[in-house]
Amino acid sequence: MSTAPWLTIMLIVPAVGSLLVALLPRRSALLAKQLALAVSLVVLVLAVLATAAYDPDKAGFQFGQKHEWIKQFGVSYSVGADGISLVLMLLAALLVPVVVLASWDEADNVNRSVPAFFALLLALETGMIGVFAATDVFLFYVFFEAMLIPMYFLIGSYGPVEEKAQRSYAAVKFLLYSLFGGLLMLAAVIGLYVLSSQQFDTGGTFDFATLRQHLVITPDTQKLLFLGFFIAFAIKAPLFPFHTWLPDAGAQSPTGGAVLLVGVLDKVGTFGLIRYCIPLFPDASEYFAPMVLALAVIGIFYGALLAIGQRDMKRLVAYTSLAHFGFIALGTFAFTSQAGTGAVLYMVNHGLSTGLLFVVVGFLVSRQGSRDVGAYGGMAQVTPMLAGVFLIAGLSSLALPGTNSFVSEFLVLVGTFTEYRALAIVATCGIVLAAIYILFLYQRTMTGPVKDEKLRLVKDLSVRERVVVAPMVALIIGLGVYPKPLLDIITPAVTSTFEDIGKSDPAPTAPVAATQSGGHS
Amino acid sequence: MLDSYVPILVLLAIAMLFAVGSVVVSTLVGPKRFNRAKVDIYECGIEPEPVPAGPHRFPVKYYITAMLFIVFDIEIIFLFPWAVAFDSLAVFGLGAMVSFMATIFVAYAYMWRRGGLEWD
Amino acid sequence: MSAVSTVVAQGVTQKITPPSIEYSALSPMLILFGVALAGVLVDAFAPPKARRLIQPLLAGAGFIGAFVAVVLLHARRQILAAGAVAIDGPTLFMQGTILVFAALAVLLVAERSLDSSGGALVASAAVVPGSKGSTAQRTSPEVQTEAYPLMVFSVTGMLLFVASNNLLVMFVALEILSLPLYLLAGLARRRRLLSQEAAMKYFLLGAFSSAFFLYGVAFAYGYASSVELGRVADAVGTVGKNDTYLYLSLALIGVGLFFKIGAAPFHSWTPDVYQGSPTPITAFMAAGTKVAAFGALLRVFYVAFGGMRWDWRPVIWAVAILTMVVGAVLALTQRDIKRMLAYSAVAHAGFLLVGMAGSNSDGLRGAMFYLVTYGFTTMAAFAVVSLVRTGDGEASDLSQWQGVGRTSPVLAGIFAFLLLALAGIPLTSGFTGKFAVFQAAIDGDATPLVIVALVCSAIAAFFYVRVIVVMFFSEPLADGPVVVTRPTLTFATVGIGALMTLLLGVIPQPLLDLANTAATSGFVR
Amino acid sequence: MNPANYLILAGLLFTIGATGVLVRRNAIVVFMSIELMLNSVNLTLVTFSRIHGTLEGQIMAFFVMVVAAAEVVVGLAIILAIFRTRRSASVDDVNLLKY
Amino acid sequence: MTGTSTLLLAANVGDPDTSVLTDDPFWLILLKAVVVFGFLLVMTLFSIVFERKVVAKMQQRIGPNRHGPRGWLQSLADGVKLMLKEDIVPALADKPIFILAPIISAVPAFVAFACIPFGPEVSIFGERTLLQLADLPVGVLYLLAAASIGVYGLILSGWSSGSTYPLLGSLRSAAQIISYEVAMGLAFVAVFIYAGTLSTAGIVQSQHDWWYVALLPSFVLYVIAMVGETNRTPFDLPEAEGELVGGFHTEYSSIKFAFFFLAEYINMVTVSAIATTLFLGGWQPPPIPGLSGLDHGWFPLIWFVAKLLAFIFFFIWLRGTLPRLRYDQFMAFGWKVLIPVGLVWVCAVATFRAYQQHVTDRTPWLIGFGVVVGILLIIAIIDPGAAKAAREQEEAERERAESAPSLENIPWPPPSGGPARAMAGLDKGNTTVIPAGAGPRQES
Repeated sequence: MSTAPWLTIMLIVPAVGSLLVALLPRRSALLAKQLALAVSLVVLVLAVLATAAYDPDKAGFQFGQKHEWIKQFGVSYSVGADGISLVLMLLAALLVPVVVLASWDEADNVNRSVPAFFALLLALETGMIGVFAATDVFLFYVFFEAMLIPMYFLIGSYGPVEEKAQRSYAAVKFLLYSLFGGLLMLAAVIGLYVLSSQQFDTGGTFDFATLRQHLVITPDTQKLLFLGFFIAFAIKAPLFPFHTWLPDAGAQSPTGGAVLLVGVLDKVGTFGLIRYCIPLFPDASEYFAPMVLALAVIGIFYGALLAIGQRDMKRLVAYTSLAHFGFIALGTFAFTSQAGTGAVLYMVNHGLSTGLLFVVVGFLVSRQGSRDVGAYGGMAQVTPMLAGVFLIAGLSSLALPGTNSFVSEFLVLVGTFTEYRALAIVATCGIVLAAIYILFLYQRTMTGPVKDEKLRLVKDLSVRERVVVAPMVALIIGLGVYPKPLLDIITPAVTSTFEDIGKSDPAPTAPVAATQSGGHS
Repeated sequence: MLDSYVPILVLLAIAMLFAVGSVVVSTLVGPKRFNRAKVDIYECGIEPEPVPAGPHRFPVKYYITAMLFIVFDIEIIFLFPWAVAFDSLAVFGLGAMVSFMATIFVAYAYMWRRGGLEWD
Repeated sequence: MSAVSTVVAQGVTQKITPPSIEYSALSPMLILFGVALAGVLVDAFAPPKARRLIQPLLAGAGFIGAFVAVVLLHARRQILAAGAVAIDGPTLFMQGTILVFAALAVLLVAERSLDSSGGALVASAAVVPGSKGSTAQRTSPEVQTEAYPLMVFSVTGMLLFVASNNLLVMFVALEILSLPLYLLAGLARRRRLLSQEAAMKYFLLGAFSSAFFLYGVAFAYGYASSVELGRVADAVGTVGKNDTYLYLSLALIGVGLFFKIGAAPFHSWTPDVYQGSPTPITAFMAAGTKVAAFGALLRVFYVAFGGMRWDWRPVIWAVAILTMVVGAVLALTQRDIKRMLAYSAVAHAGFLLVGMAGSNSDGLRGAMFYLVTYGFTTMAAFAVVSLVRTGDGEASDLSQWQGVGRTSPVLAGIFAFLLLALAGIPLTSGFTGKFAVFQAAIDGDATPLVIVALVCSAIAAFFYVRVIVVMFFSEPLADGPVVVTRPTLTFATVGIGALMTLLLGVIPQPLLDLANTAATSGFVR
Repeated sequence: MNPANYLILAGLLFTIGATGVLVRRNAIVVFMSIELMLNSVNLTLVTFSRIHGTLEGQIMAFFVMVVAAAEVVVGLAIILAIFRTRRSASVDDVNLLKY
Repeated sequence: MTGTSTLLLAANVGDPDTSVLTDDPFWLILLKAVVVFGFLLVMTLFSIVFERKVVAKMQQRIGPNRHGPRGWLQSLADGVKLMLKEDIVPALADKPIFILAPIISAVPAFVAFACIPFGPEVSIFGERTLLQLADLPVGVLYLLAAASIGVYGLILSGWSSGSTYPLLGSLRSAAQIISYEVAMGLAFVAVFIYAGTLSTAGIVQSQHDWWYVALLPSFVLYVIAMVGETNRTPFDLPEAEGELVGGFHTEYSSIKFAFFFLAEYINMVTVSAIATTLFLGGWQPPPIPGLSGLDHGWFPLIWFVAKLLAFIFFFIWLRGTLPRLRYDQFMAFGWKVLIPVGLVWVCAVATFRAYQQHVTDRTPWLIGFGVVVGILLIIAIIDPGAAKAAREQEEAERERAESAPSLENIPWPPPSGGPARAMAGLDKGNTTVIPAGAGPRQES
């Protein structure tokens, strides 16, 4: 079972699906939707099967496949999964069917081609899986950039109809930021290649495993290359000074787009940090760690504060993500396996919680047509189910114990605490702010008297929408109570990553402790 | 080498002296009786007009002729040295020059057929 | 004086020995030359109707024939025709490239269903714009068949340009390739004034730059007492020569060649000429001339001035940076799509120079590969531009393109793809090409240059993306342009270009191998 | 007679030509300036030919003359076409193409 | 075609030894120059009277008979008279150029004669020298160059007059001279092939055994071209009185007018001298066995002058006999007959010469190629009827096209879609062909 080329299949299925959907005539909208849903479900099944086939105790990449692609540049089609990438692939595979369902009518609403919309979604899925699966730096870069294009069109073409200018502004901003970062990364990628071709007799290579194990880079070069990668990932994630595209893109995306954007796409940034930056450039990582940590903490507060001030719900959610990414970065650069594990888990959890938040906000907005917080009030009376889901998502977002985020946030903070006591304490204060923005949002929109008579006409969640939110709610609560399966997968990978660079935890039993503490809360 | 040009310069000097001298002498010895009609340009019995300025001053044919001349003059530039060195260039030179002339001839045929040589 | 008399004395005794010429190795050029002459004869003797049919076929057959000849020659590495011409890997590679682009350009020029009657070229260029005859010409079914022989002549010059091993031959080739282009630039059926203006600017600036080139050749002769590239190279570094001549020669030849590739600060003709020329010709120029000029540039700098690499590298750096920045930044301000593509061509020239700055065989390979990728993409892009039309000709203003993505999604999608390729997004040929040159540059210790190049790519991406925004994210205009859907030939070009853009992005290996084979053997000397 | 003097003369002519191209506005004058540049190159070539005692320079001058003539033909055709349209040969009047 | 080619063309086997010329003392150079100058002036004065007398005889009139013995000083008297006339410069003229033009047209006419060999080596006051002012290795090129400069005089005179007739006249003459110069150059090529040199003295020497008049087509070509070059009847179109009043010299008076005349007659003498040198063996006696002793000393001068006078008589004879051509006929003759014939003849001569010299090796194939190409070219050229028919057909087609494009005739909107659909531009997927910008849309 585990020898099956899971990853390749998982790449081919959505790619082919995307092509098929794209070729459908514009009339057959329903068929497109069904086909897209079917394809995304197949991918989900595949992802689950792959996860089942994954052996967490084996070191290195599994399901690996390697074929020569561009011999001249030492590029190969090389995929593989370790614990970190597997959970993220799983997240992507999970979110896509959710998004397909959630955006069932989205494209119709903006009077655009429906097949194209779903084709873009599936193309995006291909890119997302590819970027996590790639074990060739070049291939990673290719997916990293290729992923932008469908997202760009999703924002530009399927964003809010009436805000044409802002929409295309957001799309362009998104694309250019990412592209710019990507190009810097390209320089670093080429730099890696050139170094490898100078060091290896067999010529240059992009193979991640080879580079990681055999490439010797002087600290100064490391710093440069690290910056190349780091800026790309920091933009992608986004970390504090590079974040300005996110609120725009988040607000102007269609709901499905926003979910995938914040839920998965941005994870590529943090994933890249832990996958590429740290193992490839350990010295530079260490050198820059204080800076990154500082940025992370700033991000936590900055995101939270701005979120509090937002009146646009989607922007608000986007800003909360900024804060969350601060936590993830914090965990990643604390260099303890506990914090690292927490960060990776946080990536998944954030995908779920913020994804759900976006979905719910999207539902609300699609009903009322306004993203303004002030336009709502007392919705809990009108749409109790929606309000309930909203509350769960919000609580997960502020990492209330019992929800999934709590486990990861806790791990991150504990892990950080062992290394950087002060930072951990400061970051903890960020949680308070998180509580403020989420509860404010909930309070203003859901509780209190119904603000406008028109709001009374708003319908509660439909069956389709319930189907959308149900698995997410289940996962939020389920993972909050029992995160062990994921942690089992993540921890060995993170530990080995940090061990590779000579970072072992102060407390050797930390992974076990983390698992237990997660399990008990 | 340049000595062989000295006689030419001498002849040139003599000719120039003669020409310039004649013009000067003629202006000195000739009568000068002003009459407005004299300094007008020539017209056949009607009031002369200043030369009309504008793009249609010359028929375009003249330009075409000038361009054609340039083309053929260049051909001749190459023909002369070739002809002088003909014996040592032998058959290679013949082949090269025949192809060269054939090329020019193609252009020439085109020009003829397209009416480049017509004066209407 | 004494030197002269010895010459005379020698001349008296010396018998001229005819050089031996390997005609087979020159066959691509000879074939094209013959085809061009045949084309002229056809134009002279065939009736107009037959000309319309014969000329494109003849030109196309010529290009294909010459391409076959190039393929047959693939193993040749030699210097022939008394040192005038070098047949080697880079030569043949570039010749093949040029021929492919030329064949595609023939398709574009031969397209006759774009305008209501003829193709994109005016039937009679001499008619004064605005006059009655000129208005008539816009719709007359007459076509300009002289364009084909002119193109073939131009391509002949291009082939010779990349093959010339002698600066004088290079100069002659430069003129052979340029002169027909000057004329072709002025042949647009619509917007005659713009077209004529483009022709004049192209001509004046082109002649200006070739004068510089020539002056450089003269100094090379003064320095090395020969203009053969190999002998110039031999002379470089020997003592007792006047180095001033050498540096002057390098600078002046550089100016001439930089002009041809459209590198800043000698780029100013590019936007005007690209905009004013008939679009098929623009496509031809953008692809073909660039290859030819780069071929010559590489040959001169690698072979003749290879020994003074450390002297010209900084120059290449400076020019590359300036070119990229100028191209990218000025493109941002453009409202006209053809102009924008022109500035993008400038920027791409800068990227190519980045590859050259590595000054190694990787750079050669990268540049050659890049030229192929860029050529296909840009030709297809111009072809698409020629398809979107209003009643007044091409809708080249960006504002007219609003919502084209909605009304004709396939074409706009292809165009978007091409633009993304120009921007260098992965899975397009633009990316692999950029990768190839940047890799060479980093390998050749030009990392800062690559960083600048990347920043410029990012800036450049902005204006490509802007077009996509206009096409896809705006509502169609009520009186917007129409996308012509009948023209098979143009579609074929677009299709081939887009397909190659995709293929070279996904499986570049075969072409890279080819470029590698060509580049590793290097320039013969 | 120092041959270098001819080089200096040629350089001056070339500079005058180049300046003319850049400064003058009449297309024909610009064009003539370019021809001046080409001819100064001829002078340079012939001078070098004499300095080196080889014939190549003179042969090159032939080629240059031919090319210059071909340029004249093409250039005049283009300039004439514009001249007939606009009734002006000023480069400044030809300004539809910008930015 | 000027002096830059000196070195290249210097190296030739056929060049005569010119050392006797280059070591001439300056007094001898001056003497010879003055003699040449005087010779030309005298020839001019003589030719004018001679022409008038001969034409008069041909027309059965008396001709000039007042001044000097039997009227032979008539032209001198005319010259003096013109010198004393008022010198008028039109108000609209460009004065400096107007004055310069006649000088420019006359001086090169004198200078061209420097390269004409009058005779072989002689002794003048004990100094051995050639009867020739200068012998350049590129003599013929020098002749062509010097003769061509005269055109500037004509052009500038017409241009600077500020008047229509002179302008047209000067244009005509310029077009005429450059047109026939091509044929003239082609005619020389055959001579060079056989002589192997560009030096005039060398060419004369090479005609020791036989004159190049045997290259008959070239000779004929040259004779025709030289008449065209000198603007003489029947090719005197620049001065066509009926159309252009006086041609380029309409506005000229006094000595400046005389200079144009002077230039014309000196040119006549010069081209005749060239013809003599290149085709009639120059100072060589006719290749008749008995005359072979007369090719040294001062005798050859007689041969030379005799041949020259024969040409001058020929010019006058033409004037007395032939009417003037129409301009288009004249140009067509030059471009459509002389040039192709010249080219083909050059090919033929070259092929023949190559055949003569290299018949041993595998050259016949190439020679045959040359002949075939030549024949093909003749066929290609001699088909004026077809050309004309084709052009007329095209013309007709163009006219049809020009009459067509009114708004009504253009399928706009296209027949397939409705106007509204097409106008809206929403008619995607249709096969619209955009018509021209119908209506008064401004171009560009």
